[in-house]
Amino acid sequence: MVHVKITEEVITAAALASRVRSDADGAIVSFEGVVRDNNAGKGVSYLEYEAYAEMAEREMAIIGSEAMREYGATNVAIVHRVGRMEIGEVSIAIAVAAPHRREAFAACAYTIDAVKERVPVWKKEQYADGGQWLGSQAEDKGNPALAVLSAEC
Amino acid sequence: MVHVKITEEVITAAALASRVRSDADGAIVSFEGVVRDNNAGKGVSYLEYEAYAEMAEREMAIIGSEAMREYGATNVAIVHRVGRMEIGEVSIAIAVAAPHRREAFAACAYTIDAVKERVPVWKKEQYADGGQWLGSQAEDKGNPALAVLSAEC
Amino acid sequence: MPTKIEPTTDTITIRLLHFAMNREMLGCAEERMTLPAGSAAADAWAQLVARAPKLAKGSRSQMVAINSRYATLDQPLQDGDELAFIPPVSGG
Amino acid sequence: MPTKIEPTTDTITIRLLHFAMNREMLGCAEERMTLPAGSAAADAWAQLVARAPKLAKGSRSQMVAINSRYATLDQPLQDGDELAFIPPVSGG
Repeated sequence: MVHVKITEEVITAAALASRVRSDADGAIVSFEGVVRDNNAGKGVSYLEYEAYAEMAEREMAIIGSEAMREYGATNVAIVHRVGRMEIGEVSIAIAVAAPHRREAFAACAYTIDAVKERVPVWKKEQYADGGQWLGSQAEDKGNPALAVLSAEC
Repeated sequence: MVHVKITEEVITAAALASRVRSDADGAIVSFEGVVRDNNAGKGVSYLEYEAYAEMAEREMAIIGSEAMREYGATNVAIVHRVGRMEIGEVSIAIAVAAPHRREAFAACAYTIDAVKERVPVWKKEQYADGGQWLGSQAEDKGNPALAVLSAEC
Repeated sequence: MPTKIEPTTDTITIRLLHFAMNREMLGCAEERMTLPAGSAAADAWAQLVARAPKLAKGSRSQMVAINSRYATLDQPLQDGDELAFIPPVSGG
Repeated sequence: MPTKIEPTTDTITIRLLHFAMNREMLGCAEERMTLPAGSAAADAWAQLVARAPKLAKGSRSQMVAINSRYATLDQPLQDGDELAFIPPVSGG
């Protein structure tokens, strides 16, 4: 079973743990991504997250299925919060159950890695002196065809 | 900071997550060991855990310090429950906070591995037809000197 | 500005969603766009860049989603499709 | 049965804790044991095995703890020490 959700409500991994466990599971591994007070040393006041909700839920469901099929998880739950979040608030919570701990750790680590790589969610860091979308400084890696196109405009 | 406890009360990782987080942390990874309904296919009715409590707490504190020093965790909490536990109940809960997720995952996995290896806690599986202490079937790996000694008796 | 294309049987109308920095540069989260039949995501992007030249800087790092699924730039669009350009993601 | 040693200045008395299968085989969780001064954990183990021969099977897999710390078999015991033999652990 995969449970996914994009929500504006407060989230916790605790609320997911009971959802994922079955009687054959011996291990539950949870991940919470939390708003930090700095990024590479620069002070952060708060964050704003935005999502393409429908697609994000679809992608998270695919990732959860992969975690089950490829890493042996029994069940996976992934919830991502959107909107404004203060320091210490949880932006993403993941819980994974599996018969044994190695599978649960591997599946949970895979899940957060895959979410960060391809789920359409964006984070804007707010500083004392302004804000910035993260990822906007990412190295080019995308669509060369678009670069050509835009050069024509 | 390391928080450790051996307790007869119900435990959850959720109760530990807020203890370990600091404002510079972006990741909390939690582990819950849960009583399974089988071991290698043999049906388990319930478990009984026993601990050398004082020493177990001391060893867990050492392990937590190692997780901080060697894996970059900010704070670690480890609680182990003792007594009778039913299927689905949590026998051990660990929460680890760190600035980034890779440190948190590595430190949490290290912690449960080390606990299983050297914290003086014992588990007795109860089946429909009796009980058995786990580890009693473990391969010899300990003190050859004792073997010689006992051969003399 | 590109010539406005009137809807006919030779055109398609799609729904475009804009997110994050794209949304801010374009000044809206959602719009309809009419394109010649047979147009692909690349054609829609060209129109957006013409309107908001600052988008061009991010051209090479956009991904494309059609109807909530990752897609390719050259996949022909159908009338009624939901198209979104996905700037580098930063969730988690 | 080993000869009972009367406490004198040439003896030490330790507290012995028994856990899990050891506890079940010995029939108690805790006892005091008096040993000649200079005795080590190995000497206490020999006494326990003499009393409960079934313990012998696990001899090679016991660890030793003195005053809640892992120790070696040959470390001399002091009067008042708390000694525990640690059968293979299975926590978590």
